[in-house]
Amino acid sequence: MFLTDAPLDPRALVARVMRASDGAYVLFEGVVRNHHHGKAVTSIFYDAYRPMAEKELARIVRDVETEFPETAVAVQHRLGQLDVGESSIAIVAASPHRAEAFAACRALIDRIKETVPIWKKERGPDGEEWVGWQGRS
Amino acid sequence: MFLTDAPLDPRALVARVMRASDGAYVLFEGVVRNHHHGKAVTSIFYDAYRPMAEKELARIVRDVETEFPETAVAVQHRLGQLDVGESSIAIVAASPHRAEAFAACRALIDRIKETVPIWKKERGPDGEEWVGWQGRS
Amino acid sequence: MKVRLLFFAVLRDIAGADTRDLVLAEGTTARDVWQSLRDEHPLLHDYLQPPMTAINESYAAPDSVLRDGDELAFIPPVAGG
Amino acid sequence: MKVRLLFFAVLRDIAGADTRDLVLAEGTTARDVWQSLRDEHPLLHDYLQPPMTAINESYAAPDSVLRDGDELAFIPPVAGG
Repeated sequence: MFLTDAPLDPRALVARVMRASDGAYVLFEGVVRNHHHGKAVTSIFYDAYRPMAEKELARIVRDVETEFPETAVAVQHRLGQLDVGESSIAIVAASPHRAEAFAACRALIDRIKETVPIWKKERGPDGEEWVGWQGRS
Repeated sequence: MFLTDAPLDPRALVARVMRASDGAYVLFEGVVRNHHHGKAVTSIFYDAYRPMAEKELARIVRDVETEFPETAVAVQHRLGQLDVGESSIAIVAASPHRAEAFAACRALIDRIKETVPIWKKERGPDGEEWVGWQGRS
Repeated sequence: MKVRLLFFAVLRDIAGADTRDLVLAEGTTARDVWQSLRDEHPLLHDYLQPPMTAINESYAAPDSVLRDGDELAFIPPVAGG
Repeated sequence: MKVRLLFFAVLRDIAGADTRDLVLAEGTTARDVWQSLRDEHPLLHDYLQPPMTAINESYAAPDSVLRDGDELAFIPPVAGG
């Protein structure tokens, strides 16, 4: 299960992947910030096509672990309503060597943003908006 | 103070740097692993030229924050005797954008490994050895 | 044949529903379903091309022919992370 | 003039001390101090060049001339992180 409605627990994620042979881990957290494209943001609502998002996340994790065979990774994505400062995603990559830990962690977040069916609606003083829909035609 | 004799507290480090405008942070931890160059390792003793190491760390933090002006960073390095699985260094980079958070975190650990006067003596079943001294002449 | 259409994010807001059960002629493609949605909802009028398309929880070409029992979803631009 | 020499890591083990107070002639360089250490300790014999050199907690050229009150340290290959 990669998706959760509860606050993320990055320490548990780290503990899940670390092995005694690992010399480093890299933890990435995406956090709701108070602005986007110059507009104030007070909260974000995350929606997902849950079963498909789970499958896509599993596929991306498998791909990245195949490309970085010494590296173990884990991901959690939170859904629902998140306030500024709350984390929407946590990704851990643990490896004997730091270069691979950085590269695998970066590859995961970049790919997740490309294909996993998760959406966000930003809410602020000016109203609310599904990110990415405006201006597309 | 960048150096400590106590176990690291990465969550406190994250809390210290995160601002409401940050959309991401990257946390790197270096961890004592159970092997190095094919030899078993059971613990590592970290030694430092403390006042100079503090100055070098401050200089590197300043340099990286100048190169990544939107990014805030923090570093803690532990000294003394560490067992396998214990963290020797924690680095956090928080930024509005993930690319800068990854790049700043990576730049910090790479530079710290180059110039900060900290040394490690690896201990294992085959004895102990100052890392980097052998083979240099 | 019967196909279940799922709505997410902006499309759920526009359609005003989570799902819709469609009864379609054999040979209908995902693109055909998108065209009827466009005709129905003025907010979709400018979107000549369907967004990314998923059939049975996997991405699929918009010209895929649908089969009885399929679950079809149009995937608006994703924004996870 | 007086200079304090600090030993760290492998050099502390070899020297068997944390520090040593030196009384040096004017004009003595960090490199000169390294040469006397080499002469003294067979384990350093192969190290013709001094390691990185720090004077008063900053990296300095090994040919820097020392001054009264300086704190000198030779920095073996660092291995922080």
